[in-house]
Amino acid sequence: MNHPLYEIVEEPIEVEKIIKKVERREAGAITTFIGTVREWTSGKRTMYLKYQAYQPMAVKMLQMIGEEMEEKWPNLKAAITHRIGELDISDIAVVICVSSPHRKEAYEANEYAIERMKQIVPIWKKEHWEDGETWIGDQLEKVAYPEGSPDMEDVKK
Amino acid sequence: MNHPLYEIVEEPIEVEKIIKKVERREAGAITTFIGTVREWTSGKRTMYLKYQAYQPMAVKMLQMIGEEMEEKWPNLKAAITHRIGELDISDIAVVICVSSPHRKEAYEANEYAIERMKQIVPIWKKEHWEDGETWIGDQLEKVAYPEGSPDMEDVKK
Amino acid sequence: MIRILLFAGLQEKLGKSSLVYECDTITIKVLKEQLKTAYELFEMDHVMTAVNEEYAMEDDIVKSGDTVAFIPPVSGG
Amino acid sequence: MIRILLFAGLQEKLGKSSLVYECDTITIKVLKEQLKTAYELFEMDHVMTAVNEEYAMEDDIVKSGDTVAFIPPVSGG
Repeated sequence: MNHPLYEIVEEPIEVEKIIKKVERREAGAITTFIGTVREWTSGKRTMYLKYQAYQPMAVKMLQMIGEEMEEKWPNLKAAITHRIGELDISDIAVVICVSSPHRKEAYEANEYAIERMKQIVPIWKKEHWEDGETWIGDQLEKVAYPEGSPDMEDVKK
Repeated sequence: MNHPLYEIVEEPIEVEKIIKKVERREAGAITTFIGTVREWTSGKRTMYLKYQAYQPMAVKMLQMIGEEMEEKWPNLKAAITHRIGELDISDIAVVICVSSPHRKEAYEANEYAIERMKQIVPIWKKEHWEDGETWIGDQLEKVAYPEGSPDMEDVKK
Repeated sequence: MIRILLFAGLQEKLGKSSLVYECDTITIKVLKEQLKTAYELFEMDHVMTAVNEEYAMEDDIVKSGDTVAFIPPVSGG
Repeated sequence: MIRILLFAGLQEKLGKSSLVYECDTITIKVLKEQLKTAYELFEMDHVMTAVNEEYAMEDDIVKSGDTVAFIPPVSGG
């Protein structure tokens, strides 16, 4: 395939190219989600981020999300690209595009995709703060393992 | 203003430019709605469309929607561009971009904007079918006045 | 003198995008009735009205110098 | 011989991205316990496991030739 619908890339993502992948004459609605690197999270300042992926499995999981979407919303077309490596503030980390004949499904399916992505796609974010760095642990943006390991309290549960 | 957030234009819309208007370092989520000209509606084939606007009022109403959004979702930034004139299949009629620190608000606000737009912004669509043309009457894509006037049944109500 | 703007189906039916209506003050309700009768514009029952680019109510009064726009059900997006 | 892949915090803690574990068959549960003890990887209690790029359950059995990846809570997007 020249333009796979589900990709993990290391270069900057061009939104227009992802949109192009889902354009169809029968689709009147295209929704796009663009996830960018945010400077401030809960009062802490991010300098830059690093994303790591288990790449072949991440692509498989993105494809699986696509199949789930097509089952839930027939006549939908989706494309997802996630970037990995080092990203600066405002850089695009992920783009999700969904096209559909009608808008309601396009919104619903797009939000479904990002929620599912944050559950099952093996990609990890490491925040580099002014005063340290941390691997982020889940979609709620709680810390998984500050200092690289959970405190004992957490382990004993 | 060089780049007004709310615009009615006659030229093709470049999505990237609208996205740029809402990008901010504190925003981690940008949602985009792209409304394109659909070829098939309820089994009828559209050849092309014509959009007409009451332009100064349409811009005012888009700005009002923006103010409503900022009230409902603080720390949100939105931009809306609607194209008018003759559009072909797959041409972009409208782009709504919303940026927000978190994704939930970005989806909600974006959907709010398109729903409000279809209620209050004075823009009209004329579908040109293979066998005729019709001004479209509301967001449900029911016909307002086939042949230019409602049938008497409708008027008597 | 009131300036009247017409759009979409209304504009096509009358073959023009604006009219001038001579009077000092009139309610929107009465103005609509007048136009409905004068031009057989049954559509007037289904249009919203804007006065000077703001939506207005049936009982609002327009006066000479105002611009009144009749807004058929919108269909942008 | 089972190939083990490590990511994120696990990878950093061990200073390597993969390990080789010599055995014919083993349940994921036991494999996790073994690694937890051998490398003091308390994080193993919180990781999901993938066998040959598919998520697997604690009771699933892996065998020589399989690739096992330990997946800390993901944080893409």
